[in-house]
Amino acid sequence: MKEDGEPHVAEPAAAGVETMTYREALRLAMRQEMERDERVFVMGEEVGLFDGSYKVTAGLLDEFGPDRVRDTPISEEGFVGAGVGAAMLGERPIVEIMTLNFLLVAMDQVVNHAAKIGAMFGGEVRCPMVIRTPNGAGNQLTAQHSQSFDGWFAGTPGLKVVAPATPDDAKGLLKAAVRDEDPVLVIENLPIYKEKGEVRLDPELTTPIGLAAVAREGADLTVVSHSFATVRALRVAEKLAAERGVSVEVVDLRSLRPLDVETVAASVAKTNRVLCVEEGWPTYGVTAELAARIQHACFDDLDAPVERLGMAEVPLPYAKELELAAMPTEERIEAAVLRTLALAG
Amino acid sequence: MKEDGEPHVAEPAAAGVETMTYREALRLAMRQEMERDERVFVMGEEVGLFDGSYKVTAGLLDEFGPDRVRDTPISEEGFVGAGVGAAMLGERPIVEIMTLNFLLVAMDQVVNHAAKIGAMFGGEVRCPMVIRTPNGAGNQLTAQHSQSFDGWFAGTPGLKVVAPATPDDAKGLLKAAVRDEDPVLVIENLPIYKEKGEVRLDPELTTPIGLAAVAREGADLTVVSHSFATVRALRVAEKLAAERGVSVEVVDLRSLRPLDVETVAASVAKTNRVLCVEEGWPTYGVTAELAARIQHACFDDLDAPVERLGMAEVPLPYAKELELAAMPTEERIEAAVLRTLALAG
Amino acid sequence: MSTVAAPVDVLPLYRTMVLIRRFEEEAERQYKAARIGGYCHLSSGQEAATVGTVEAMHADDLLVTGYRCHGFALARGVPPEAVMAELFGRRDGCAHGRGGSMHLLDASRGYYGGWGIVGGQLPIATGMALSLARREERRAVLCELGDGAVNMGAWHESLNLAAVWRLPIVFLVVNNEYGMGTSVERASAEPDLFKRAGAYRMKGERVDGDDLEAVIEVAGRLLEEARGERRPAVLEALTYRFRGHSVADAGLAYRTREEIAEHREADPLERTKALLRDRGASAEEIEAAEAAAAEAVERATEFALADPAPALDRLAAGMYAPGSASQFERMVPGSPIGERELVYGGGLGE
Amino acid sequence: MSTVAAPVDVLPLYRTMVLIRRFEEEAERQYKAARIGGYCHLSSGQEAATVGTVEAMHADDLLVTGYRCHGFALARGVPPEAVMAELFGRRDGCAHGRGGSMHLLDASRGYYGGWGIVGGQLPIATGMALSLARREERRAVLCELGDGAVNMGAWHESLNLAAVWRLPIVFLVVNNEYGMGTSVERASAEPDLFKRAGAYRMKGERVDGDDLEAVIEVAGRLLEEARGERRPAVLEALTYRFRGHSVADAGLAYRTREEIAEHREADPLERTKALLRDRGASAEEIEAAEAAAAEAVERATEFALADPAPALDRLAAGMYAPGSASQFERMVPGSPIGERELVYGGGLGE
Ligand SMILES: Cc1ncc(C[n+]2csc(CCOP(=O)(O)OP(=O)(O)O)c2C)c(N)n1
Ligand SMILES: Cc1ncc(C[n+]2csc(CCOP(=O)(O)OP(=O)(O)O)c2C)c(N)n1
Ligand SMILES: [Mg+2]
Ligand SMILES: [Mg+2]
Repeated sequence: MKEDGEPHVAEPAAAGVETMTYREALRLAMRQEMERDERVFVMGEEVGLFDGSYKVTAGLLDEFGPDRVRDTPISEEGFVGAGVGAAMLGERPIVEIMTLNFLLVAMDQVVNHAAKIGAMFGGEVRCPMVIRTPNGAGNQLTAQHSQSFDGWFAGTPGLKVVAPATPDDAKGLLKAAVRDEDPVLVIENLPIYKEKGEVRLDPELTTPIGLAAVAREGADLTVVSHSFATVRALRVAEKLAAERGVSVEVVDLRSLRPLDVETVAASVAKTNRVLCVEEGWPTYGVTAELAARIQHACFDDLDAPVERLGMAEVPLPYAKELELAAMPTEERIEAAVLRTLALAG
Repeated sequence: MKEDGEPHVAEPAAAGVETMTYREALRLAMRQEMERDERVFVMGEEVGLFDGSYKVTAGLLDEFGPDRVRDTPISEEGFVGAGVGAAMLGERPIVEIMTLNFLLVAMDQVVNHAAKIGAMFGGEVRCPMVIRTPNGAGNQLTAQHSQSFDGWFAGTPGLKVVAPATPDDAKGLLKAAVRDEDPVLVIENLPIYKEKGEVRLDPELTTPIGLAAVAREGADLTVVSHSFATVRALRVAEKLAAERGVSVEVVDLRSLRPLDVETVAASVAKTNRVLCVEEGWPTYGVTAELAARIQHACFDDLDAPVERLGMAEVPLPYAKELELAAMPTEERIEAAVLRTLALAG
Repeated sequence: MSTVAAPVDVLPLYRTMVLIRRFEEEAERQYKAARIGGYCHLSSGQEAATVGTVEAMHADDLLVTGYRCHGFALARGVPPEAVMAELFGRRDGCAHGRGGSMHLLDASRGYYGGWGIVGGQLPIATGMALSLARREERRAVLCELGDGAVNMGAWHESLNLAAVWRLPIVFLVVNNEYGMGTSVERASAEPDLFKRAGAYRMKGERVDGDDLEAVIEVAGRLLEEARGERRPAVLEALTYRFRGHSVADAGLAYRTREEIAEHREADPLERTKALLRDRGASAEEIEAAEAAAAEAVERATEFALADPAPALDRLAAGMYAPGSASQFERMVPGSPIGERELVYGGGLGE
Repeated sequence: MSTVAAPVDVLPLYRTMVLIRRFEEEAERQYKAARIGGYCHLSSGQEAATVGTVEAMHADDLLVTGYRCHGFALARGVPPEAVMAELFGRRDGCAHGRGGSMHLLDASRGYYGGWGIVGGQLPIATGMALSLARREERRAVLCELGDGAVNMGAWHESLNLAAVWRLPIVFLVVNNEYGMGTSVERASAEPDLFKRAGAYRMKGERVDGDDLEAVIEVAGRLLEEARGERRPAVLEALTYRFRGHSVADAGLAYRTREEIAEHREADPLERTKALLRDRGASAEEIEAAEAAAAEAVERATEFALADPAPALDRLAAGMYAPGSASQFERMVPGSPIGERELVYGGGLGE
């Protein structure tokens, strides 16, 4: 069903298909791109000797050596900027930030430098770099380590932002990001790393940037989400179909900038009801832009207001019970779906 | 008419009223608060000997001395964090950041520290600090110096964010921010500093945080805006009233977190048409949240989709003609108002 | 607490060191039993540096640390019950279950956390020193950080501010040889970290962090210079982390078992015990101290087990100061699903 | 360009120094005539440091600077026409009118900007040096910054990375005594800025930035060590900014007229002219050089005046790489008013 949303994607090639985790799919994408292109190198804290703090880069140091899998001091502003400079000279750096929370110390290099280069210098130079980092919460990592600032970057002209939900798109979008001539932020997610799925191995397959996917077809209501929220939404959709015969369509955004409003609007035009879900805080978040776009593009199609669900708007507390209460869990998504349907009469 | 939106505000007191610039009103607020409270001090680049790079703090060094009007090295992360630490011990620092663009290098201290303190430490300590900084564009300052990230901070639980549009509110909200027990970001604006208006001098008058104002009453359409966009909107409203008999109501948000959705919704329920305007990029911006709230709160009241207007989504170019084309000028706001009305009928 | 001059009474300090070791062994057990979650960073091997520097503080000095802070909290006198309850995420934890292992604090003892962003605590501690200076108080701030944190921009900006403004603060660099899996040599172009103080005309000293008395002496001297002469300083304490970076890290990918064994040979607990013997402490006294520490840990666990979880209807408590609820009243319409119940009804501004 | 060994031919360098002085005098006139907008930072008084360091670069070395960059662009050989047109915001400016005074560049001459965030260019220049090192090329990066920028965290992180990775880069600190209105002494705890290199075991040297030959000698030596031995370094050039911080600043609130007059006495242009005379240059030769510079500025202004403004229908040009337009096609529905015309129809991805 995934194919529905992505006409431009080539068919699975001879290379075949393999089931692997999201983490392994990212690693496969990096290995393939590094083999394909000398200019590609990975840089970040603990990506080498330590095998990556979340093990995404495990084994790459042995395979490609310390020049292409470069451990850095704890200096995000410094090495993100170093990625920008290397990219301006034509390299293809993949900079890993341990978690999105730490990108705050490098915000100036991303927003005020990487994003500005193309336009500010009149198109004379480009910045083809990739920044990979996980967002998300759920392991009691507390207020400073449980955030998702996805919308801040998606709201920055000059950047491209993708946030894959499946292992196949993790591979496809990371590869597309590496091959893109512009700075691309690849937002991963902590709990999603262990998720498994079929991955098309063909080293030439990429997932196009700017194209959403209808991850599940449905008739009664559309859930729009990205990254781990899509994984949750699909589970809820299955459960509601089985237990209540409710038919939920799930649109997986995959890219946040460019944002594929067309696919979202087409789905809402069909279901007339929509719930937007994100892992982060919804107010002034990704779902705010979704609601703004949907109410405009689907003004005459909506049977009910666009609803939003995300992390409760508090710095995430440590206590397990409190954290769980604040997260957009499957239970809360299910309740929100039913409420959105009820609202519709 | 301004009073309409703000029942809680005390009546102008004996102290009387004086016409002054927005810049002078901010200075008056700081002087009054520093006289009132020993714990209040101002800190930032060039706030003292240089009289402030935009002259907001002019004269305060002579009046209060170098300990309370403290020049800093160029180290935003350092002195914003220093403000956080001082506030945790009960001081009332007012930290000036030369322009909002430079807050990016201190993002981690604002978002991951100041905003977290109350909740993360279980309410055992607080962070009563103020950060003052202008956003905005329009003087050919180019891509790195012409930004408005208002929504990023307004989307951060733990922070409060205000953005006054008039000299009286500049005084009233800055004073409210200084007296507030939580971290408050006061977003000013470069072109607005020279705007003049009547200011109620009473040192005890403050503008409540979280309360919008109906800056102009109207019947045909509501424009929702904040900061300099409100100044532009009011001019357009007068022009349209005079030239075309179009009656535009202008809701000045004044606070972005808390966001006074009630006042906005009440206006839209009356006019049934709304245009949201901001100085920054609208996609994933402040107007996205406004549209999301309005389509929900006023689902049955809207005769047309919520419209948005802001800075064209490009890193702002230097050339005067290009910059002008990209800004939400009065011409563009006027056209957007007419378009929103047309759409409705 | 002792001033620099006074002779060190080692026995109670030894008891605190043992308390920290036993407390963290228990914390690891409870983590494996899933009663503690999140990141949990142990400081086994670093007890002398921890206890010695805190011992050198005055009662009214201020303490700010990173996330490897169990030992600092205990050394500063935070009740083991409150610390263990915090690790368990319970109501009576020192942060009421909202901070966890990385965000311990106790304002009543001048301990202002417990911070999780590497280097993030430095500007904040500097601002606290600025406040002390503005009030012309004869107090100092002790700000702990790791060897890996010295490469963050926040280190540079904070030290320059502290020096150019002459603030009463001592930056304690706990050099345990690694930042996660990265050795000091791989991370710092100047691996003699204390020498970096020179870039700010600041005094920098290095001490054997496993030598309790030496730590107390130099920390006491630097803190006194900070209090009396507003002379900020850097103190580098050389020590070693016996365990992995956190309980999730075996700690073997980047160092050899031999290296770890070698350091365990010189366990600061053993060194301090030997010191006690030289000072004529009896086996009974030493055993009594060890038993007291063990009992304190037991009591702490019992307390944490019995302590209730934070009230679920108070999710938003603490986020904003009392009185803020009324500011947020008008924000409710059209809000995302759940905000009404969880945030606006969750103790916001109370 | 000359290597370190070769004797310096001062006349063309003098001409370039005069060109910079006259060019910026003209820029100020045009600013007052409202043909130039935004921030406009002049470097009068700093010409020897500018021309000398650029002279020491090889043709294939790379240059990165802050926003006070007119002189560096001209010294690197960017045509005055392209620089003046950029200041005017015209189509044929070196950044096609999109960058302005602060964001000059010319990739064909290895000049990669022209950056406006204090310290922001340092990590980027460091990354360029990393790229040169990865490709094992015998080239170096010269990264200019001001005395005020040395207190930014980016300085610290960049120098540490350059040193720990042994990158071919020279950080040129143009110490003109002030960062806006703040003197070096008020901003830096170690006012001998070159000494800060020591915190990274990096070589740091200081030179009289108004002594053209001395600047060329030391810059040449440090750049050669960077190229040949991958030895990064800090070079502090002592000079003085005659004018205010920008044309909007009178530059008198924080310094005395006497101080300025004193420095004008030692104008590097006069010093270099004297040097020329000692070297036997004739009055005619010197006048010819000055006349050539003046003519070049005239031609630049004429060119800029005649150059058209950038096409209004190309607002989004350059923001994204060619081919990106198709990625954004599906983003159009429901977009804010004006996006269709200005952005999606404004050359996006072309
Ligand atoms: C800005 C930032 N980057 C990365 C991290 C992830 N991180 C947590 S601890 C750590 C290592 C710190 O090492 P060190 O300073 O030596 O302290 P130690 O853990 O040895 O006590 C890292 C990289 C973080 N918390 N903050
Ligand atoms: C991060 C940041 N903070 C503040 C500013 C505003 N600002 C522009 S130039 C300047 C002074 C820089 O002084 P210095 O580094 O000595 O360079 P100079 O102007 O003397 O050439 C400041 C504070 C900025 N551009 N970026
Ligand atoms: Mg360490
Ligand atoms: Mg300077």
